[in-house]
Amino acid sequence: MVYLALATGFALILLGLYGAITRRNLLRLIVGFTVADTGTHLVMVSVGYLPGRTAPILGAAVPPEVAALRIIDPVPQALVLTAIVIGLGVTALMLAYAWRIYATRGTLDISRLRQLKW
Amino acid sequence: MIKRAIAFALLAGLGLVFLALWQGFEPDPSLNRSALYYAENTVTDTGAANIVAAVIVTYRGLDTLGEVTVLFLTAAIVAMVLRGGLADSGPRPGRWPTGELLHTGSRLLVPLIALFGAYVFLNGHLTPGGGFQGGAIIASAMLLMLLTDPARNFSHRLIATTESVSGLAYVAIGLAGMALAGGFLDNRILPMGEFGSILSAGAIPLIYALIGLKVGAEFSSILLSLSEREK
Amino acid sequence: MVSAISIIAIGLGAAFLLGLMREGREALAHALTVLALGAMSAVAVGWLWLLGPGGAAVQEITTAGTMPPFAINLRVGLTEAVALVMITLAGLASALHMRAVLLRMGRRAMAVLLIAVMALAGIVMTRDLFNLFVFFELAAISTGGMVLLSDDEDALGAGFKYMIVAQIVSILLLIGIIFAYHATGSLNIDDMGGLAAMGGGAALAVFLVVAALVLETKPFPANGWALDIYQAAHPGFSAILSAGTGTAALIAVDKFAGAGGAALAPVLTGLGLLTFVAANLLGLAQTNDRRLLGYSSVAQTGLILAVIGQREALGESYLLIAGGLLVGHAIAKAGLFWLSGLVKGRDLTDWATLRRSPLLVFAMATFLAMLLGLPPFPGFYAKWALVHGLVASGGGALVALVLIGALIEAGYLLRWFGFTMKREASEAVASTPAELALVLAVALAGWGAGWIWGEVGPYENLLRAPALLLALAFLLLDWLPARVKNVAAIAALIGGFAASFASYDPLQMIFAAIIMPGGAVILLASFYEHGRRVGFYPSAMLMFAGMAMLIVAQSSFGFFAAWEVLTVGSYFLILRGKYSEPHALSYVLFSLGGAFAIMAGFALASGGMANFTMAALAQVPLTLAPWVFILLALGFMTKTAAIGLHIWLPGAHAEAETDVSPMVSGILLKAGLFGLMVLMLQMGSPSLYGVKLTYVLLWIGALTALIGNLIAAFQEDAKRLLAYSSIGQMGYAIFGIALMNHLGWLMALMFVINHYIYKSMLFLSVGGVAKRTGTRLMYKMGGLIALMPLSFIAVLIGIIAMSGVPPLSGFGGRWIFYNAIMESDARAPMIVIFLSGPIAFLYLFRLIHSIFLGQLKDENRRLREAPFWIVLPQMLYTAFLLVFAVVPGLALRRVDGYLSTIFPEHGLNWDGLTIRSDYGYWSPVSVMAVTVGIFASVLLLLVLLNHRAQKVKQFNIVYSAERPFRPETTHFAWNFFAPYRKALGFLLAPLATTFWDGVTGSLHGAADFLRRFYTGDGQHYAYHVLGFVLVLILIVGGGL
Amino acid sequence: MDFQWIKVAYALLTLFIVLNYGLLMTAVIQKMGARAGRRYGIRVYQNYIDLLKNYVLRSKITHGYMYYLGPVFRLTGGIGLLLFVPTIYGSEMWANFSFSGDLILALYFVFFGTLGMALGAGESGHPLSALGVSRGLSQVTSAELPFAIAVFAVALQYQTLSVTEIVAAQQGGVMSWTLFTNPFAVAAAMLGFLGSMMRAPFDVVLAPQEIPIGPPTEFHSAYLALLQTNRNIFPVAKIVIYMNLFFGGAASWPVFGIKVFLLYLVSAFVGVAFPRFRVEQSVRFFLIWGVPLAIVGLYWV
Repeated sequence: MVYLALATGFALILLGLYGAITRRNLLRLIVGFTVADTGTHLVMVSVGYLPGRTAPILGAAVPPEVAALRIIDPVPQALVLTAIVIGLGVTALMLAYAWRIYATRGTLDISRLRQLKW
Repeated sequence: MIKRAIAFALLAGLGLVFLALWQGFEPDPSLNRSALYYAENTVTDTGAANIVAAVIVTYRGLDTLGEVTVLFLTAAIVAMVLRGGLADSGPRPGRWPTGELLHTGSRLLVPLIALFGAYVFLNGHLTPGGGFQGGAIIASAMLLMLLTDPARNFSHRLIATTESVSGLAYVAIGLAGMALAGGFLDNRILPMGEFGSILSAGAIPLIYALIGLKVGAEFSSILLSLSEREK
Repeated sequence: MVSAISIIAIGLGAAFLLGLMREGREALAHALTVLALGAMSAVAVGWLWLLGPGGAAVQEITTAGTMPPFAINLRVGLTEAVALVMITLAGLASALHMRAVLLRMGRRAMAVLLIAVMALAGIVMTRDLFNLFVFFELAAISTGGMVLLSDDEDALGAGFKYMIVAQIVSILLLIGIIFAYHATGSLNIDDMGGLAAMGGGAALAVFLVVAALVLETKPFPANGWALDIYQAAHPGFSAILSAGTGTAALIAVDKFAGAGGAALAPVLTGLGLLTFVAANLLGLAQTNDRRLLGYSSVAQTGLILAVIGQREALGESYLLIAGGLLVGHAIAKAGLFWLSGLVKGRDLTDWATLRRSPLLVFAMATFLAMLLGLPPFPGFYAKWALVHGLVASGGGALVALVLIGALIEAGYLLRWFGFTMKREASEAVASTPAELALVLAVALAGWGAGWIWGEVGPYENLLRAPALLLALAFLLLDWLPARVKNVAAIAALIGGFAASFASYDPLQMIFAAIIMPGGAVILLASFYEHGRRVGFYPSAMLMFAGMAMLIVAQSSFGFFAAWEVLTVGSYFLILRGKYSEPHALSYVLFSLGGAFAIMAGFALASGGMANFTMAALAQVPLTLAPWVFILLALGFMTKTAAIGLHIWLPGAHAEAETDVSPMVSGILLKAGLFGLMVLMLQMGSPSLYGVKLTYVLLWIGALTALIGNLIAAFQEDAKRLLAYSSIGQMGYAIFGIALMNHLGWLMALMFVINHYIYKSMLFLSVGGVAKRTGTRLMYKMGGLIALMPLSFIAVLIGIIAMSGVPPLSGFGGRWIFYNAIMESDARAPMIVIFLSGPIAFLYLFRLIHSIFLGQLKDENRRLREAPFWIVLPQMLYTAFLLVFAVVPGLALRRVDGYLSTIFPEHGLNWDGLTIRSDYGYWSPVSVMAVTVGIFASVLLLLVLLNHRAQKVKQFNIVYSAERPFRPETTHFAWNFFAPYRKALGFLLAPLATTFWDGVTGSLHGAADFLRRFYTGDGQHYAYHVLGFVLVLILIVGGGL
Repeated sequence: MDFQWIKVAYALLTLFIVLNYGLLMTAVIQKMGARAGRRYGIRVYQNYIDLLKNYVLRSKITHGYMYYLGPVFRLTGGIGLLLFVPTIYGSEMWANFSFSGDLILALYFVFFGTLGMALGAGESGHPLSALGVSRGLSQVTSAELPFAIAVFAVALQYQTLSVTEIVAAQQGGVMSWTLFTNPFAVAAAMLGFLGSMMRAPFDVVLAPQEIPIGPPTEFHSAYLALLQTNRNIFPVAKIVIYMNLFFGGAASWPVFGIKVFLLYLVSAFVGVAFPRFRVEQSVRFFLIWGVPLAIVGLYWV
């Protein structure tokens, strides 16, 4: 189960990156990165998963005294939350860039953004 | 073609790295020391029932502050980017008016959604959810309104003020932690309250509320900026 | 002191506060931004003060009231404090610099700037790996925002490419972080030590984190995006990117380096050096100023990365080195980026517009000197310590790479400086006083940093050296008229000599005499210049200060520092010539190359010790001695322009200003001789593979003399002729020293004095003539004897003295020379030096004939004698030569006595008026008396016979029964020694020039070819990054 | 060493002897050359007539100071060279002013006259003078090479730079002359000697047979007289050096007369037998033949 999730995550990263580095259209490229980001998040969550345990929320189901034996690792979950938000921010920024590039250059083809080189 | 082949080769290489990671991975049999610490001490340290919330808001509060800042930053930059392009955007063709169903539905739903969002971030320290989730839900209300009436004018000022005031308050709470409790973003500046109740866990609900407002405002701001491009 | 975390709080608070502001209150918003950055800087500076001079303990800052690793913690030690100061100050200064654009873009842009600075500060302080990621992302996103401030449309593309790369890096980083957490159960960097050794994915995790962090330092070749950003972004932001982001990334690598274990060190070193050399190489081909600065930034960051890799090897000097390089780089690069904001055009040659403002030139020179690690800036101490440290740990090859990279960097940076000083300048820079003040403040900060590094390092603080301070004082006097400054300069030289007169030993005395009083005499000629002559006096005094420091230097560090000082001063001086741009460049590159050889030599000799006295050169172990000797001798011989290393000299000396040529020829060349003498004094003559190295020097000296003289004979340009003659003369001097006997040294020392006198004199005369005729081509002159008799007399006396014809003092040198070689067994080089002897007559005669004799040209008929102030020193020299001819005992006897303490045997005996050696004798007074007696008698006879002779007109000559009327066709001057050229022209093949042209040509070719790698396509950059990671993993594979 | 004024008188006497000897010898040798060419040749006293004639001629012309001083330099060079070298071995009286310096002084004093003459000729402004100087300097400097190296070989051989001591070392029979102890050095030096004598085949500098060319082109009357005087002293002075260095010196005036005559005859003989070299040819000649010989001589020691 964990392994499957992990593998899926890695696969998503590779898939997303493949899109991101082969597609010329900026929007598709951004979608590629989004997929890769998702894969990354999946990997992170999987790493924190302990088989047979429950979410790290205390209460009636998991009294604080037995928490150590019942819950999964809360840290990756916290990290993933942060990572998701950051990924969102970057995606928004890239989209804004894409829009602006389209507005000024009239193209969404990344290979036509080669004015700066060498 | 060559390009694809190169991309393929590179990703295959990266895949090998991932394969090695995958093969070497073994789930922990028990909690590692950090997780163990959180499992055992969250309640006494912070009084929060949702350990993830405690980790996010308190233990890794600096991350979260940064995270909020990321959204703030993105909102600011997106506004900058899109505003900079005003001159280029010519008149756009008019739109079809939105349907009656959507109109009426949104009148009903928007307050509910907003209320739900507030619930989610106010209970973040007790149940799954929190400021980000709540904020996102609030922003979805915003989205709904935008869909209903793209031409509608929203008060940028209000959004910006909400965004900034909550951000400032967040920083102020962080500094208060230094002055009154154990360090920056220490939640124990407020009474711990009774475990499991809504007014517990020190400053966590307050911070989550601020985050919720801020995130909601920031998402709204981004959506607004994007949609105004469409006008 | 408030906690350092308030830097983050202030930044964020201010950014949020900006959100509250109304549109249209941009000025207020900017004030708030500046205020916040000021407060952040104040906190950073405060902590630096507490941790540095205050000696406070490292500050651990916990958050959330919980101990690490369970909550995020921050740390501020000395390193962090330095980085924080640089980041916050760079932010503050950029906010001021970018005022106009920030006002235009509004409060959001200011918020982005604040967050960028805050994020960089966070990267520096945090000890939590994931928190590091968050701050990196903040920095990346704000970079994406700041790029938009640029007016350059291409900035959009650059920003997008940057984000592509940033995405990939962040994915790698996240995967690495989560697996590192999985392995250690902690996110705290302090818990990661030795992580690589743990099983599971730990090694790979470490690798991914390291790869991501290293990618943030923009390593070659995965750095195309960075270069595009540098080129396109607003220079104010590029300053932050270079000074701040680079610093933060390096600190991050430094923090995490412990996790990688020992295997990581060589990888970092290798990557760093690869980046350093490659980026510098590619920099050679750049013409866009900001892209050039980008390449340079990348290179410098690479160097520091390499230093981080060598942390263990460098031991306690690590901080001094890394910090020195980092601070020097940050200040200089930020300053240059801000300067580039003042320059309109983007081509390097457009910087000529700076020239109108001496203050800006001063700033630029300061920045370039800091980048190149010249004294007295931090990079100088750092480079010295680095080379010593590397040598001590057996990293000789690394030293070679560092020095080669540095030399290439010097190549393009100083070429750029040459453009600035010499190219066509359009209108002056339109800079507001605030912008000017900012750039100047940064430059002064550079000097301040130099002072600090001098104080904290284990070496002497150069900014405490009186000679250097005196020279720098002339910077402050530069607003005065040239003549006032000239008086001050002469007074300073004479005063300096008088002050230290008593402490010199005779060897030092000879050099001191030609440096200080000798320099003062040449400076007399400078009185002819009117106006302010901005820049001349600081440069000249810098050179003199370097020379004065050189001869009294006790430690290898002091010696090297003095060497660099005199190189820098003379470079600026030579660059002043009208057409000297390429020549000054080749001069300074050869000099720096030589200096690097010297530095490497000293490092090798000292075995890495920080304080190494010159006298300790004598104790260098036998296995090392020859190599030390070779390196040092090579360095010194670049200055004396020995064969093969000589190609810089003719241009540099010929194109220099009239009063500069004698300084650089008469005085500066002696620095190399002094070095060689000190070297042999201490080390004697080591052998390598059974060959005595001084024997090699004999050959070098002899060949230099031959080629120098021969080429001089074929010059049409009078000053080039003198310049080649200097090469030949230095060959003689090297030969003399390399003989390693009493008389050889005596000859060399006499040469030091004689060459100073007659070369200064000849350069002044020729310079005066060139000034009047407006050309240096001799065949365009002719017949000037009647118009410029004093100059003629000076040249006449000069060439008689120089050719060694009795009865003038030059003969003394020859006489000692022959006696000296009588003792030597080395006959083959002796033959070569014999061959070169008579050739001197050829060029000397040509000099006087083509200029002063023969037919006067029509356009020259109205010329006057050279200006009084140029003639005056010539007359002083003439008088001195005549006196010295009769009583060479003036200096000779004392020196002879001194040399007896070094070479007790085969000295001279002083027998009344006659000087005796083991082989022969010489009585200067008798020679003079007899010659004068005969001459007077014969003259009397002629006057008796011919006393009514009248001067006839110009063309009254026997000319195949015709009266020629065209002086151009009648003046036999061009290609004067045609038969000689026919017979020996094959020796003139410019092998050395061809060789060095080939070296520079292939470097440029390689640069131009290799840089096409950066295609400008964002996806290609992504390939580079992925490829970089994979190759790295292949390399590290075994190690981790 | 105290200076005695009587030395001036001895010097003048030496000068007188050498001048007359030179005048006669050159005439004799010229006559011999003419006879060899089946011509009658000049009268033996012809040189006296020429010299006197030129001394008596008055000129009102000068091209400038250096022009005026040129011949003075030239003659001073010749006389000085003669007087700085001991003429007769073993005689304090005929050692003249050799206490002023050793062999090196003599070697370098040669250039005193050359330089002055070249300067004087240069100021005359005549292109052919300058041309001659160019040729002359090119040729003399390359002819000087084998000579200088050979001289140095000799100095090394005898471990002294003092002419007197070099001669002293060659006493005791013909076989102890340098000619036999170091034949290569002597051969090289003799090649240099030919070059510096400005006689055929190395006489393109002056090219006396054609239109006036060479440094003396513009010199006439008294100027020329000084040059002519020098032309009779300078070669003898030079031969004296050769004689002292390579041929055992001369212990008395008769020996002096014979040795100088024979040495001079060598150059004359070569001149008759060989065609004229262009300058670049002679430069190459000295480098290809003279220098290697000299080097062998140097290593011979």
